[in-house]
Amino acid sequence: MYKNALYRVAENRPIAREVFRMRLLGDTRWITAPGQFVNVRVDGCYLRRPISVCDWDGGGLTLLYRAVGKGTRLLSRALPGETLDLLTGLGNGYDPSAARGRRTVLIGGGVGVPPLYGLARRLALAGEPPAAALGFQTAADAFLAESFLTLGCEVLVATADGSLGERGFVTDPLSRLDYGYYFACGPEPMLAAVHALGREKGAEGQLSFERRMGCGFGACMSCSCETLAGPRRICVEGPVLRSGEVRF
Amino acid sequence: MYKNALYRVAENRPIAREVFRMRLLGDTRWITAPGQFVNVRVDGCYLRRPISVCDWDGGGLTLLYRAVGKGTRLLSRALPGETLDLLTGLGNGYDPSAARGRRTVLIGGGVGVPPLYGLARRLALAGEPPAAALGFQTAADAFLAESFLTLGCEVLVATADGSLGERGFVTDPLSRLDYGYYFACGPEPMLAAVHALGREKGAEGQLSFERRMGCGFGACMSCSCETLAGPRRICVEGPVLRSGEVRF
Amino acid sequence: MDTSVKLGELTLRNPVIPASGTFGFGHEMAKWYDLNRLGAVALKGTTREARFGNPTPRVAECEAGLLNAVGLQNPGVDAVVREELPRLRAVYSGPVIANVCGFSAEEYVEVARRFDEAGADILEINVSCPNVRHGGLAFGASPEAAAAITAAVKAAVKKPVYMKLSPNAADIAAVARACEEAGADGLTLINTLLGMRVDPRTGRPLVSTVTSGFSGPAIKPVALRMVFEVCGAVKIPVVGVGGIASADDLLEFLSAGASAVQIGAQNLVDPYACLRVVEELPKRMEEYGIRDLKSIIGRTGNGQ
Amino acid sequence: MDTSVKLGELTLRNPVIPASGTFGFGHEMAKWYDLNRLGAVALKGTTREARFGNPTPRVAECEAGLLNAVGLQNPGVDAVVREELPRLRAVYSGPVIANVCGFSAEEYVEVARRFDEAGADILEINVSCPNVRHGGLAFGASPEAAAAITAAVKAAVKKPVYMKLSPNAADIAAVARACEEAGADGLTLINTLLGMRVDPRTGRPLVSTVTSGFSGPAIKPVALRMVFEVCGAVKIPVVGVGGIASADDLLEFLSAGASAVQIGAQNLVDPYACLRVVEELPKRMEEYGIRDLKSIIGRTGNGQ
Ligand SMILES: Cc1cc2nc3c(=O)[nH]c(=O)nc-3n(C[C@H](O)[C@H](O)[C@H](O)COP(=O)(O)OP(=O)(O)OC[C@H]3O[C@@H](n4cnc5c(N)ncnc54)[C@H](O)[C@@H]3O)c2cc1C
Ligand SMILES: Cc1cc2nc3c(=O)[nH]c(=O)nc-3n(C[C@H](O)[C@H](O)[C@H](O)COP(=O)(O)OP(=O)(O)OC[C@H]3O[C@@H](n4cnc5c(N)ncnc54)[C@H](O)[C@@H]3O)c2cc1C
Ligand SMILES: Cc1cc2nc3c(=O)[nH]c(=O)nc-3n(C[C@H](O)[C@H](O)[C@H](O)COP(=O)(O)O)c2cc1C
Ligand SMILES: Cc1cc2nc3c(=O)[nH]c(=O)nc-3n(C[C@H](O)[C@H](O)[C@H](O)COP(=O)(O)O)c2cc1C
Ligand code: FES
Ligand code: FES
Repeated sequence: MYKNALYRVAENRPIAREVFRMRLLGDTRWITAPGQFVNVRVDGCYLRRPISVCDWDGGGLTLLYRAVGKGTRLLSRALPGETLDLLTGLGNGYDPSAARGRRTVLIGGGVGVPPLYGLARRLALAGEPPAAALGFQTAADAFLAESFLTLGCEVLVATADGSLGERGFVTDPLSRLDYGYYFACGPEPMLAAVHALGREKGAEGQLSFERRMGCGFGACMSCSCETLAGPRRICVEGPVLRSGEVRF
Repeated sequence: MYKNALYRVAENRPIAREVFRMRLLGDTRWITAPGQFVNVRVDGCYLRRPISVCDWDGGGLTLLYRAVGKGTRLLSRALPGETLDLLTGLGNGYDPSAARGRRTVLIGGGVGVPPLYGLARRLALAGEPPAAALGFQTAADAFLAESFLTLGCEVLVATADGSLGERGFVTDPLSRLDYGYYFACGPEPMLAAVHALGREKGAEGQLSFERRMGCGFGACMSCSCETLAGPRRICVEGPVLRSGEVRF
Repeated sequence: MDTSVKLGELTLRNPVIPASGTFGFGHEMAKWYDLNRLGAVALKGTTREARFGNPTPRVAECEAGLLNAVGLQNPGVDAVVREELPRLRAVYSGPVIANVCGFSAEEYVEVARRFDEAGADILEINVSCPNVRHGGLAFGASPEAAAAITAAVKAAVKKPVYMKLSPNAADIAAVARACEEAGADGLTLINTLLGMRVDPRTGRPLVSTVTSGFSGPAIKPVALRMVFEVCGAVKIPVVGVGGIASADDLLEFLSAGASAVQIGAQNLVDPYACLRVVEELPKRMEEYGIRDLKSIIGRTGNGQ
Repeated sequence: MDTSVKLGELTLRNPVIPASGTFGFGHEMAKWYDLNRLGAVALKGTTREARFGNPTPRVAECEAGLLNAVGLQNPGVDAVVREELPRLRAVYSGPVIANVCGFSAEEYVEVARRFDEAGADILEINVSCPNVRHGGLAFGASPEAAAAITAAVKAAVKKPVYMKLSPNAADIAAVARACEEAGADGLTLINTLLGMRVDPRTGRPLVSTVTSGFSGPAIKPVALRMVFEVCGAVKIPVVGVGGIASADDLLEFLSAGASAVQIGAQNLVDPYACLRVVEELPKRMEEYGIRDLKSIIGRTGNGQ
């Protein structure tokens, strides 16, 4: 089910270059799975902005977002105490049960990393901390790596310029890792590479996609994606698709 | 000359039914005459909103406005500490010198009263407190009457329902008053009646008009008014017109 | 306070209808509120065969609106009648407006006939979709083509036929008159305006189809003017669409002559948009001293 | 960083021009800033005789824009040439675009000739004013009528002739081609869209003329689409107008093919609007890696 409610900004500050962590207080009952997203009304923008839930608890939720354009830049100026209008409970989210019993890795690129954190925390709580392979452009863009370590994850980092972790793409360290299941989120070329690598390794997984959205809740068909199983709305039947159904 | 600057809201609260007093701090150098107006940017409205300067000093200015529609209602929610974007120094304003030596009355109706206050204070300072005839719908709508008294003005009040002062129009008490010059501001039917009465009495005066405005500074010709002396832009050659040139 | 209005024989409890393409096939929106609060529900445009529509990105944000080039994605009329309609009927018992699309006169007729049989209450014939080639808009651009589709559909169905007109036609009043003469029971207008945006950094179009359909509050003055013009030119009921987001907007359209309104883009940014207008409406009517909504239809004047 | 652009033989230091009717006759705006910072200045539409224009109210606010029905208020070409132009020349030495209006071909020719002699740099022929009866729009609505005015004016003047086109024409690209064939040196588009608003309380029109001209950021996607279409249809330079309020907006229009832009409504709400864009432009160019503005003109593609 979906929810439209107001949330109070408790924190909103930079944690990496142009990347902000926002803690919002309010009703989280409708958030049911890591990898779901919220759709944020930004004063001065007509459309809402979709942002993954990085993590949530009974009192509120955390978003990590990069200020890239008009909407996210405006968002980055929200002050603690202000309220934001959100739609929550959007999207299918990851299904952690599918990984059970298999060596699992979370694969994130850039602002694809945040939703994997909520997933990692749940897997760790269940006593199965996954490995985490994180890719960034450069050290200044990197975030959350330490948090994954704290959860007990094995963490592999790659940056395009080698300024943090290994130099190269996230698939470079990943190719040397042994895993049977993966959860991925990041730019589409990364997802394609991850998908190809998974095939090589005989690993299945779940991949989270982005599409420009009209509504975020299934009303407009703006976010459709062709899959082997037919058209899927990224905002309802996604953003997470199974590796067996995606088409690149 | 005109000025575009930011002003800090120091006070913004109701002083009569739906009527608010707003005190703004900032540069007032460009305000040169009572009866001039400012054009206020209101977040959420495309056009600015013209409001007369009620009074001003070196540190800031006061606006009195009625919350009638979208823009003024939004304005009434501005909190102390917020900043507003204003154009100041707009319009010609009243020319107090023209009244010199003549028994003078200020005639205001509803939210036409505010600009007359700044004028009254200046006339009083010059040792010539004018009479003030003020008209309102009902007692709950009335404001500023005491302030005129404090300046030493003789104050005549009329309300449509007789709940304050005399019952009737402002022209009722006015018709019994003896005056040689007047300054008026209010709804157009009131101005027409005041103008007619002035003629009867052989009094000259200055009348301040309203027109829906595009810009407020002479660029668009939205606010034109036909006068005996040809077309006048209410925002530049007005809002104050001489009784000798107006046409009803 | 009477908020009911009439579209021909059909009485709507209120004049608020979600517009085609912005409310899915309706049933999914029941997650947000009880659809029976609405005057009617218009379905996503439906073609004979299933269509994926255009490549993404299919939307781009604009000042007070958006561009869309969904391109009539739908599962085809069979699936709609078999799966979507019953799901809607399970949660909603009010009037249903089927949005009929096609790439030929035969397709319009066939899709309309399927909905006619399946129990739709109004057949809204979309001859105005700007987002598909060789279809939609081509039929709505000229009075002759629109009249031909109208006559063909009318001959094949029993339910009222509303022609949905395009603001991109040369003379929308002429198209409207032609539809009326060809037997249309009513008109819906406007569909989206043709618009475009490019990325200022790269110069590339922001929507895959380069140009696409523009709607939202930004287009309201254009839509209102066209509704006013068309209401002055025809006698059949007109459903006004374009940028409506509040009860005040609705009252503008009814004043200009519309018998009911549809709300499109605003549903996307506020899933409660239609419900809000339904709830605001009696308050505004009370404030403005309007007892019966029907009494203000066309009060602005008589066109031109 | 080179922000200069060319309109035929004329070089502008930057492509930013205040649009006709939103900047008076220019000189008064010198109170706000040095007009020599602008690429050019377009004057208020001028007719042969003085005109008061339409009754007030002449404006109404809309979402992200406004309606206007000023109706070509101006003191007549004699007074403009005698009084307004010299006042502008006293504070501004850049290119001046005279906006020529008329109610007959002869009037257009006469007003254009007066400005030609008086030293205007471009004669912008406004065949697209929606706010006067029997004038303006009537000449811009059909390719034939627009071509006839173009040819008549061209035969009478030496300065470059830019035809200002209406978005309310049936086919703006056809009008554009007709003007090009008739000898126009360039085109300006778009003028205002026909729009309307009514008071939701009373149902009465908010502007005295009932329908009026709609402009501002709300119309940008429509203007950009038309500029793109027209640039794909003609070879002469196109000046893009409609909803521009930022350097990013400007870059969208240049990408779509415009050689320069005009800023209209935004001047009314922000007297510094043009100056802001002039100052923002080199910053955006640096950020986007654009060295020479001329190099991005038309980079989106070639129309249609
Ligand atoms: C399901 C989902 C989850 C997301 N999670 C996150 C996250 O956790 N952190 C984060 O930083 N970003 C996330 N994004 C991307 C984020 O939505 C965009 O960065 C944001 O919308 C950009 O808005 P803007 O106004 O700053 O940019 P602009 O470019 O000005 O936006 C213009 C329009 O394009 C859309 N848009 C722009 N970029 C994207 C994009 N990458 N994906 C979808 N729409 C886009 C905007 O929403 C807006 O409608 C997510 C996107 C999706 C679809
Ligand atoms: C020179 C001048 C001085 C003014 N001084 C004062 C004052 O001191 N105190 C005060 O309360 N009011 C004053 N007004 C009136 C004030 O401008 C309007 O009440 C206000 O613009 C209404 O805006 P709104 O958004 O609340 O109403 P809406 O009706 O929603 O406004 C819609 C549009 O109409 C315009 N408009 C509405 N009413 C008027 C009006 N009466 N005059 C001009 N434009 C209007 C608005 O500016 C806006 O563009 C003055 C008007 C002018 C022209
Ligand atoms: C995302 C989207 C999809 C649309 N799909 C359809 C459609 O399938 N059939 C149709 O007739 N109109 C369609 N429209 C047009 C709307 O029904 C409506 O006519 C138009 O958007 C103007 O109204 P608005 O300004 O309230 O959005 C669509 C509009 C949008 C925004
Ligand atoms: C108040 C006003 C007056 C205008 N007067 C004229 C005019 O005299 N001549 C003309 O060609 N266009 C006139 N226009 C149209 C503008 O020049 C411009 O083409 C149109 O407003 C679109 O640009 P914008 O969206 O930036 O306003 C006027 C526009 C406005 C808002
Ligand atoms: S964004 Fe509207 S259906 Fe997905
Ligand atoms: S409001 Fe623009 S000239 Fe007066």
